[in-house]
Amino acid sequence: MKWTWFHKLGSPPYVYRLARSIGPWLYALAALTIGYGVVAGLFFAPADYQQGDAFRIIYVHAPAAWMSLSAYTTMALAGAVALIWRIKIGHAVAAACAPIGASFTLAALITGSLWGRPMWGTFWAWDPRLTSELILMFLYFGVMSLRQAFDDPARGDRTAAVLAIVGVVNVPIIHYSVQWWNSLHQGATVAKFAKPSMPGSMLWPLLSVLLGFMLFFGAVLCTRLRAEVLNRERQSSWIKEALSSR
Amino acid sequence: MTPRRKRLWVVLGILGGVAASVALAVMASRENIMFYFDPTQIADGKAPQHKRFRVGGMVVKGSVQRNPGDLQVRFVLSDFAHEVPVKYSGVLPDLFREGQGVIAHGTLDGGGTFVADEVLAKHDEKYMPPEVAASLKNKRAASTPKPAATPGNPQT
Amino acid sequence: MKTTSTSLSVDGVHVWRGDRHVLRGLSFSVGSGQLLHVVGSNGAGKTTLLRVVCGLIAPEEGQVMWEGSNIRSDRSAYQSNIAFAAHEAALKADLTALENLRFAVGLRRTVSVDELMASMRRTGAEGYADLPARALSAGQKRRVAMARVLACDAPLWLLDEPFSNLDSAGVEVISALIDEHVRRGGSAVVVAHHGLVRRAGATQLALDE
Amino acid sequence: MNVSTAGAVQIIIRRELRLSFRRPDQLIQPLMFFLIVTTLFPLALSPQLSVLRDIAPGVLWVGALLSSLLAVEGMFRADADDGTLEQLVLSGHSLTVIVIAKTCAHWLLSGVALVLVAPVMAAALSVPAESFWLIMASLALGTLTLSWLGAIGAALTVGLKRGSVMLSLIVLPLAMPLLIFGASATDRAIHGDSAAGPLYLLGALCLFTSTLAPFAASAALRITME
Repeated sequence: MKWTWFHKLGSPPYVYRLARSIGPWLYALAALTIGYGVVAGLFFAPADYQQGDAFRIIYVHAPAAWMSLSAYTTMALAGAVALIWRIKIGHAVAAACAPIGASFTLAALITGSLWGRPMWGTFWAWDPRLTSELILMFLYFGVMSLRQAFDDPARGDRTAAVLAIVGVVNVPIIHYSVQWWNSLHQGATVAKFAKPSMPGSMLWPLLSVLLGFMLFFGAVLCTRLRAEVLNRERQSSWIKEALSSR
Repeated sequence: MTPRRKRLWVVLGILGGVAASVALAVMASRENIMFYFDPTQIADGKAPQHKRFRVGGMVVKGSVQRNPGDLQVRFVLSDFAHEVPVKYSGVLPDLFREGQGVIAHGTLDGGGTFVADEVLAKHDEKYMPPEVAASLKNKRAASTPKPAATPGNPQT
Repeated sequence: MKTTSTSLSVDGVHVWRGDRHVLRGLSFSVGSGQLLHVVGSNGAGKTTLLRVVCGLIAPEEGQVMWEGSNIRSDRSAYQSNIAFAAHEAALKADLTALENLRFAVGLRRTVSVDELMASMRRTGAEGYADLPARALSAGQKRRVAMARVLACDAPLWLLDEPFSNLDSAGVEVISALIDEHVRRGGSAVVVAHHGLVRRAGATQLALDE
Repeated sequence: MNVSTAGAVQIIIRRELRLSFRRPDQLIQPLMFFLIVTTLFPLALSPQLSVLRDIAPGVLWVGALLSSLLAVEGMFRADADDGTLEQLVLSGHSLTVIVIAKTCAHWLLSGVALVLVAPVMAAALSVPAESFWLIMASLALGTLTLSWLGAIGAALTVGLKRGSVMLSLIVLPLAMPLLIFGASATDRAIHGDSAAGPLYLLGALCLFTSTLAPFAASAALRITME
């Protein structure tokens, strides 16, 4: 009995309706939190004692980098669930995650190099953190193109899931690269078990943007997932009802 | 062999393989894999001669000398134990200032001066408003001076 | 040959290929000494069915049981009980017919060259045992493939169009071999779009689109 | 009566070796490719010996990476095309064991050959002869790792008509850490520094992939064979 939620989440019509109903809320909440975080971060947070106003790019860079990793992990987990329990909706989730995660990765790389130029003195350094993040981007591209490469979409889904799972080894490497090697990149400001090395006036906007990016990820995921489900289930009868009931 | 025992052996094999590779990686971490040296290692003669490597440390207060008219700059890097003089010609990053952690790429010349062809500023993961930094500094000056994070070990 | 009452049962199997619902709730069983003749038009899912029974395709719904247990529980152990001849002869072009059999059968059981030659003799393939497979005609390859099935000494035969490319003498030889396998207590699932298997004890399964 | 796992591995390796000796061109082509690619760099960059010695690590490793990518493409494809892969899968042995045997055979053929040829190219790049053993050791670890990564890629792309581009798209990002540490080990060997650190890391990568890649590759193969 307690597994009903699990089975429900495996049913495309249920997921489609769920995504349709929570999507707008997620967009609204994301707009609120990102809006607060960006305004507070860019205008009200104090400037850094060392970097001055340039540090404010952290309000985009750090959340984007966090999301690039969590989107990848979500994608690999969804793929693993789909492979192990043969729940097809997992593949739809993974397929919906990939382009969002790749965009976050791209955003993290671009904002990072914009930050690196004035502060470090270079747009790009072949540094462990930067290189592993670049590999993450290549992995996203690999997963996306492998999914497209097969004539049989089911096969593309499942091979992409295997590749995504293989690529997960890169996630801890990115995360710990600044500790394992002498990296140009600074360590984590906000860690799980340590006091953040940032005062509240700077920290709250950052956390707000991070929450906002998560919500935004969820919101875009809902939209993309609906499109994926519609495409995948185009032969089923419930589609017509779902589309006409709007 | 029953399927269950087979599975047990497979799991043990995976654990063993992963553990052995982690052990190897830990052994590797004891070696210098990044060609990164701090001033102490250079003072001990561990750094290679006539070969590019990276050196990291703090720019010593009052050591920066600029040549008026060109981009020549000399400064001294310190890891609070030893110091190494650095010569560089080029544009320095905004964050380059005395007391700041930097990483320089270059070679050691015969006289013990590090000739850098690239100087990158490193900042740590701490952010604070200037006033807080100033008051912290005063407090620190009152107690024993303790260095902020050096580029060598960002997580301290 | 094992003498246990071997039994294959297929239970409510559904398979989709892309948008196509190929196998729609198929059920049947094949016992020891039984032959199932699968017929159907092109695209009816005959080959898919054989690959499901082999364990190459996992059905979306339903299950394939061998001697009372699901084949997914120990797939390799189940697969050592089957001899499968796909539509292609599965011969390496650069190896001789005999070498092909030695590697393919050698993976399943320890087998002597004499035994392999004996099974080639029975399918009428002994004349080209030492020719590279690239030099063989389609019918000759078919005979070598059947010699492999024979030499595997497996209780369950799964044959996909075993009579294609064969001359009438070849058809007789292969049908006789299938008959004998079934008579000695083996089971066989044979896909053949001609009604060539008309022996007693053969059940027919018609797949339609 | 039944064939043991070790026996099956032995049979598959013997099969691969015999097939490759019947068709030596498939063995030689990647080697020729390696020789030609490494020749390109001195022509394009500079024939000055000190420059060559500095670029040698990168040239040798990029060459090794690309040529083993070329060699790995047919690893499962040839068998899938003529139907023998199905027979291997149905032989009653675990697919993981089959993948392990095929990858080992592949490395024995392509990797070992590349390791043996590498000193020739290293000498042509004016690398001192004292460093040959270390370079060969690092390339041996590296090519085995590449064979495992390649096995995953080959298994994922076996059903594709134009699989080679896809294969490089999959394998090259995974192989980047290998390139970094391999080139670093070779560089240290050439300059007479201690190469222990990168060699340990190459060993770690090799062990890690040898442990986990067989499972990934067999899972991939099961999917693409459906």
